[in-house]
Amino acid sequence: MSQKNRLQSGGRIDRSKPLTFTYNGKQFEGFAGDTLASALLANGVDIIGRSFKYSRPRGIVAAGAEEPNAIMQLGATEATQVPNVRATQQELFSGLVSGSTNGWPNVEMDLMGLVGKIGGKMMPPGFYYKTFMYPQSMWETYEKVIRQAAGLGRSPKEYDPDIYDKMNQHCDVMVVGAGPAGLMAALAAARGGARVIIADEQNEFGGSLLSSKETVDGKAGSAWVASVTKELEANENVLVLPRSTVNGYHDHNFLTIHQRMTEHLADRAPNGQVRARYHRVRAKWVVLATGAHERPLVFANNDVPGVMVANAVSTYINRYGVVPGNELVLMTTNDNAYHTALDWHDAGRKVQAIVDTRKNPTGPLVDAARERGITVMAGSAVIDVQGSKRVSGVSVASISEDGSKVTSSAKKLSADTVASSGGWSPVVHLSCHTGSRPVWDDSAIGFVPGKTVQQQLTAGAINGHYTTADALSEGLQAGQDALEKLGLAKAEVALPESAQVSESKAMALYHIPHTKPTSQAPKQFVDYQNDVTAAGIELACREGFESIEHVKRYTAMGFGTDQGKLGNINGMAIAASALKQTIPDTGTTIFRPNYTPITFGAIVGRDCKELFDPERYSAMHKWHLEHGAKFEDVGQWKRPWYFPKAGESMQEALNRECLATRESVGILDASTLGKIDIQGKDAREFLGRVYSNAWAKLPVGKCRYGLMLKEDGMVFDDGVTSCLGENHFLMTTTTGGAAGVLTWLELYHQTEWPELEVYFTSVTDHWATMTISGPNSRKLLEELTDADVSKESFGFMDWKPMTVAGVPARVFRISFTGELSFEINVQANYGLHVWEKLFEHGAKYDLTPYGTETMHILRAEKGFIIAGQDTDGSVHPYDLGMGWAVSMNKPFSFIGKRGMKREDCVRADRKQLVGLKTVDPNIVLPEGAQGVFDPTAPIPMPMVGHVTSSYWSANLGRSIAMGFVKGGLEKMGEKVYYPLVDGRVVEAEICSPIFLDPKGERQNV
Amino acid sequence: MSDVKNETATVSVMNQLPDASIVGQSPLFHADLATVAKKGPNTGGVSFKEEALLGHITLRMNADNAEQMSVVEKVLGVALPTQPLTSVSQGDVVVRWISPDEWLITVPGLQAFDIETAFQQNMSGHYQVVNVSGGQTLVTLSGKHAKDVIKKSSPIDLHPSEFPVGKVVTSVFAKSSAVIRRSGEETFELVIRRSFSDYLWLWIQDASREYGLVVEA
Amino acid sequence: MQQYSGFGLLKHSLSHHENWQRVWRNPTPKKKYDVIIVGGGGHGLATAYYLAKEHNITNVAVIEKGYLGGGNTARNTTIVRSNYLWDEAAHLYEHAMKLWEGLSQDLNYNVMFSQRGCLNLGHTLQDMRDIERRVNANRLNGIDGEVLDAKQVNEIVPILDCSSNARYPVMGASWQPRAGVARHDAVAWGFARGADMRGVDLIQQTEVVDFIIEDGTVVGVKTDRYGDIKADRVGCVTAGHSGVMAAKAGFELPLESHPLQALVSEPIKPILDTVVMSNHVHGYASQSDKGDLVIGAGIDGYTGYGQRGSYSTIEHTIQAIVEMFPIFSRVRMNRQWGGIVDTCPDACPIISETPVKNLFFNCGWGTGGFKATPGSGNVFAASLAKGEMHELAKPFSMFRFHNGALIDEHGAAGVAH
Amino acid sequence: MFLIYCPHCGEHREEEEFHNHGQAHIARPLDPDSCTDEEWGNYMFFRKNPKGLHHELWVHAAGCRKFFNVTRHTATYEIKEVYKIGEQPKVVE
Repeated sequence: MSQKNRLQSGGRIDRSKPLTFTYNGKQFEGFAGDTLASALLANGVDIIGRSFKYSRPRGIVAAGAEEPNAIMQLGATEATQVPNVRATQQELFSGLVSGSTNGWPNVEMDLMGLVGKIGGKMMPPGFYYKTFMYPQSMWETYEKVIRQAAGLGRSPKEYDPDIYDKMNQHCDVMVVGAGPAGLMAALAAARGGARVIIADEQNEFGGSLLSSKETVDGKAGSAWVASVTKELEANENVLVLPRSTVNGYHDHNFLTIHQRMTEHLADRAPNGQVRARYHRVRAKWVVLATGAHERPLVFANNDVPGVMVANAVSTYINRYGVVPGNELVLMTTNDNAYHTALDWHDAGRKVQAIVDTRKNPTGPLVDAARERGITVMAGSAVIDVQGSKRVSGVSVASISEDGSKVTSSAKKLSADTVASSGGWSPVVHLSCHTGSRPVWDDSAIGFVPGKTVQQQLTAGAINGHYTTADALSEGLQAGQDALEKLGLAKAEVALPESAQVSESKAMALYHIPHTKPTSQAPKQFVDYQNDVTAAGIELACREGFESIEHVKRYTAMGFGTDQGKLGNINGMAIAASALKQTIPDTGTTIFRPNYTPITFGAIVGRDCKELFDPERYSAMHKWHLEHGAKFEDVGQWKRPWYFPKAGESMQEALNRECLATRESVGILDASTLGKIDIQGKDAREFLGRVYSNAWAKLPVGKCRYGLMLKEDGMVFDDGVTSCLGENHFLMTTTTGGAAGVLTWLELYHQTEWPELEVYFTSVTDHWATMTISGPNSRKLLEELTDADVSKESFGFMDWKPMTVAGVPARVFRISFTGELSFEINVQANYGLHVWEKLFEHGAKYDLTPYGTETMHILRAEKGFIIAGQDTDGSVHPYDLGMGWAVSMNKPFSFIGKRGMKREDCVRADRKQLVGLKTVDPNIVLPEGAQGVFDPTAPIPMPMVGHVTSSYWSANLGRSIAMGFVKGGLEKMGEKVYYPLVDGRVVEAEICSPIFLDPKGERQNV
Repeated sequence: MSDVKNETATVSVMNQLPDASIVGQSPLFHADLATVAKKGPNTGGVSFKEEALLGHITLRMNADNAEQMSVVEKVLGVALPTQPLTSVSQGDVVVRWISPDEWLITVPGLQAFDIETAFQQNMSGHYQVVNVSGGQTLVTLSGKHAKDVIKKSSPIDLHPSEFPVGKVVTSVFAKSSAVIRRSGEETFELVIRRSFSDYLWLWIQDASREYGLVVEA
Repeated sequence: MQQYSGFGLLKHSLSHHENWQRVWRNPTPKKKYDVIIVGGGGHGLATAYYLAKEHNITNVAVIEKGYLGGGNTARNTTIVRSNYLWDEAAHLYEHAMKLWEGLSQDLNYNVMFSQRGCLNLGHTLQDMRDIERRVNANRLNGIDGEVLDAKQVNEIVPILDCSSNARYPVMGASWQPRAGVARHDAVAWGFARGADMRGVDLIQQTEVVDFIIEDGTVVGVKTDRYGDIKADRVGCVTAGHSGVMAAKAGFELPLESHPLQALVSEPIKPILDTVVMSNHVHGYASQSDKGDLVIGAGIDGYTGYGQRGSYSTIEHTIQAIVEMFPIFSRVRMNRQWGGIVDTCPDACPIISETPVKNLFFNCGWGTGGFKATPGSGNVFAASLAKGEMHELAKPFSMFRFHNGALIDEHGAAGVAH
Repeated sequence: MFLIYCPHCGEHREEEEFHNHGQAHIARPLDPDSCTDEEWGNYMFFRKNPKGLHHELWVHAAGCRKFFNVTRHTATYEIKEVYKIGEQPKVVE
């Protein structure tokens, strides 16, 4: 198909580089430099989608980020699908595959359109709140249909093959927007020696200068842009970012920029390249030079394809060499839009009329139109549009001076394109992101940035000053101001000259009247994407939705993917008029990030897949991998869970590991336990304050178990701390609690007790820790050390320095299994060496590696708790039956002491940790099962506590469990019942949690 | 054999190194960087090298204590940097400011115990010296794009005006942390924790891909 | 009284929708009310509605400094579930759930309550223990719940990455079939309409600047627009601003107000039919009827009234979503926003008498307020009507932070959103 | 996202390096055992939670690991001052 709307020359496209692309299954051709939108318009494609609610045909209305209709599905393969791409922002590339996102069976022949036509009358705003209620059970059926009709594009169903990237940036001046204002600001700041970042969402810098015929410094605007850009690029302190949308402006001058790296090349990034890069910018000063969006007017049937925003028409002509029609009617409230008619005329196509809503338009642009023989119809408006799939004509009528009423009968004009301009809306979005409220400016007829606490400057059209001359001078001023605030000298920069065309006053008009009242007139669209009409807004106001936020929420205005860039001000104006108040009284419009939507992938960067969260490994991890370990996630650590042999089930492996440990010797990699080196003359005193038990008299060479509590008395961590020297301790914490405990110690030291002389240093990663446990553990250790490790010289809860397998070690005789155990600590660089030596020598004892699960079983046989499994932040030591670990007589009121004595904490019927023996020894209670005393009680059944730990004990040949039972410590031998999900009720007897070796003889050998 | 302080010692210090016949395994040993280096490439925008098995010592003390400060200078041969975020170096010894009362000292691996011992023998009062050599490793990133890899990983400002040679910061690095020191215009040293080192190695490879990563052994 | 129905829509369409009545009046306040509710969010409006409907107390004003339902009601992620761990919380939220199931009909306003089920994923052994514990407790409390394994989870949500390749593989989930989502704005508007119809005065754009307290008893409020308004009882339901209001009444609360952020994707075709939450990777998502993926995560760590949080929280949330749903990598984030959540140390609310007589507070809902809306209003209304706390509200006294009877939903209850 | 001046490192750093620890200047009662339940509960749980100037405790968690105080406006999020533990704020309402 030929590009029937393409001009023979002009524009910034490269006619020597034709590109083939697909839209809705058909092939088309465009040129390098096109957007998907400009290429579609060049090919005369009118309908690019169907509207959300009424399924009306829609065409392209704008040329940039504000486009509400041209929302496309992109992607040649399943994995590279991207939903909801704005055609006006997607650069064309060869092989691009696109499709419209709504319309069934297709956008040209849409059956839902019929539904829209027939049912549309019954679908005012909020109609779904008023219906679909009966019968109650039917809502979810209605909902399925509603959901199916909504939703624009679709998610890919395969995984994204591309990678994304993030970069942290810092600068003195962040310039947002590289139009004339932004370029001047960046130029001044850069010449003044500041570190500058300048970003623009378009593929080329220049902003408005790229789509107009204006000159700067006597040369074409684009030539001036090129020279400034070149200077900026050459400056090593300037980061120049085209194709980069500043999409969020956050606290303390933090901004996010989404840089499209390869999205203009293909739908999959070329090999090795990233698809998009996210810049996280911290700027000392920010210059917002974000320009303005032209505001369309609201009139009847203003959504028929062929109705466009005036400036967009100029952009297509001047930038892309595309005239999107043959016969134009321009409706305007201001002089500026006359450019569009001139551009259209100069491109050799017919301007039927300029319909100016003002009584007496005058000035050079008006003269220029008349000189070309263009009819100017003053004091008039396009009150209706004819055509269904494309504009075929318009109705023009006179309107009253205030624009509120039609004052003549309508006259029909033939046209295939209607361009409208209601003035400009400054792009205040980023300023709003920071919590700053925009303020209404009557002379600008728009909202401009309001008071801010950020280090923020603004320049150009964002301030409501729309001419190029204003942009250049305000940009220069902003650049110089930034330098001054940074304490830098003013830069040598001359203000470029630009031809200032004088414009007469614009008319503040938003909603074009119709001969019928709004509620009866054909639909007048305010927000295209959500099918919000002027009548809808008036209805919302009538129903009592008087706050602008209510209006927006009730009608869904501004909730589309364009976030109301075109429609919000018009909607507010219509609401203001309905409520008979001013626009500023009606409220402001608050935009939130993102400025334009950003793919999740880009925000995620490389924090996904295997890099989503660190996997922490011990020094012996490689060995575990090589020996078939199954791993358990504990915090960020990968810990061996169990070591199955070929063909073994998990339970079989656990049985084997448990028996081997109790009968011979097993080994556990315990390196992940938190370890803190504590030194200072007040170390003991400090320990006494943060642990519930006493530390004053622990001799050098001894170890002690301690419980750590929060101020409320509840247990939050536990571990063994050893006295290495009179003023030197090594504290161990749970694996998951390591970082939290260190912070806890520092918190109390730094804020409460700075007078205590004590220092803490984490040595978790420094020591590799391996525990050999079982009756043969001593024999094994003896083979690898010269030290005397006999019972007599190395008793339970002692530690000793010695050499193990040639490596200096600290060995601790502590036990979490209840067996004779040695915990060997060596510098982690030698961990694997010692581990392997233990296996060399341990083979004859069938040294068995075991993981966390066997550790859990073995400790449960002994009734030892695991903080985090048998505790949940709501139990104190007495609840755990661990009053022995509390020393109430310490002189200092240790952390948790007072909390434990609160009224509710001393109740006799608190849930207490006990052992549980199922009456049927073969039943292993599920961990988490809830106990009751009366299993016949009706629902809701009074629960008395849950099972925290439960295992099959191969050593005991039966199941064992621990759990909480209300008042359980006083109920030994009584029964508790566990009604399970599968309907079974398991009966268990309350017992001591120590199932094996209650006297502790095995560990004391 | 390791040795322990006498009975009256208030802290326990031991030589943690075996004799030279036993080779230590640095946190990145499993990555087999020597083989990776041999396979190339030899040119690229970023070079990576692990300075394996250095001695790493944490020193905590009060910088206002002049007597202790002079002991430090005697032991290390260089005065402790008291300006925040600075480092000093003397031969193989580098001392990094970590916090107002904390420094990280790196020395050749075999010297750690001597330095620990020297501190214990010469310094009095309240301080802490901890050998942390097994818990961390030092890697260098160098080359034209070294700073870009760090910019992808850490929120620190690396512009020479903000981050001159010799500056040291402890900061977020990917989802872990690192002590970052600029040791040359285009060279950065990262001290990273052992348990995170495999993750960070994967991260650095991924973040360097577009520049070309050269592994040095 | 104007009833809503499909027939009504048809009838009104014939008159171009010109004759719809106002949904609520815009009254000038009286000098004195039986009860003043401070705060016109979902909970406050529900309180007024039930006061009128169930206790026949209609001389009631709701005073709202902004617009109705404009605070957290308008900013939450619309999830409704009742699978709380502890009896006290479970009973309260299940009370709310029962009211949700019939709310559209009760209000004659479609709040679009969609019982599409909620999965709370487990990724670690401890997660699975906690899930088992909670589901067992739920069932014995009469709340629906099941423990699913990874395969069953994948059958319900095929797009969820349930493979072992995930950094934190899905091991299973708890599943509450009756849980779901509702249309948040409609809930506020429906309660407002119902309250207004029964005579409650809804006073918008009016700020309560102080309480009038005489001899330790509240007797009314001072407003910025209408001066003093008297009342026999005052219920304060101001969510994130409860700490500020308590300070006016002269006491502190065990609360901190934090930013809680949420975000939506662009609308896409239906792809996610249930609510999926993960405490461990820290994100949750559902899909709205409009097609947006509605996404949230944890709160920001600092006190903040700015309705803005830190960007890193958003980044972590989206990482979690893509970790769970890798196919969403190319779906795009449209908009983010923040609310102000008043969080209690035990992640349970305060529905309580206060040190000031006749002044009652309903606050501290943290990240879990929306789902409780009808239940919260219902028990608070009963408490205000009788001047003593409803049975279900009693455990939620602010004084539990003195005697230690906390209801710690942090421990094992999964994410509290 | 905040940019916070660490009084120990002497420069501004990103919020990601810090953790907030709530209201500052909450001294632990010197004699907890003589506190009533009410006094102890107040110490543990009851907070000012102001909308406006707030003195709060932060720690430079990923940096120097020192705790310090920040005076911040909780609505605008402006940081008015930072000061070390043991010091008193200069910016007060």
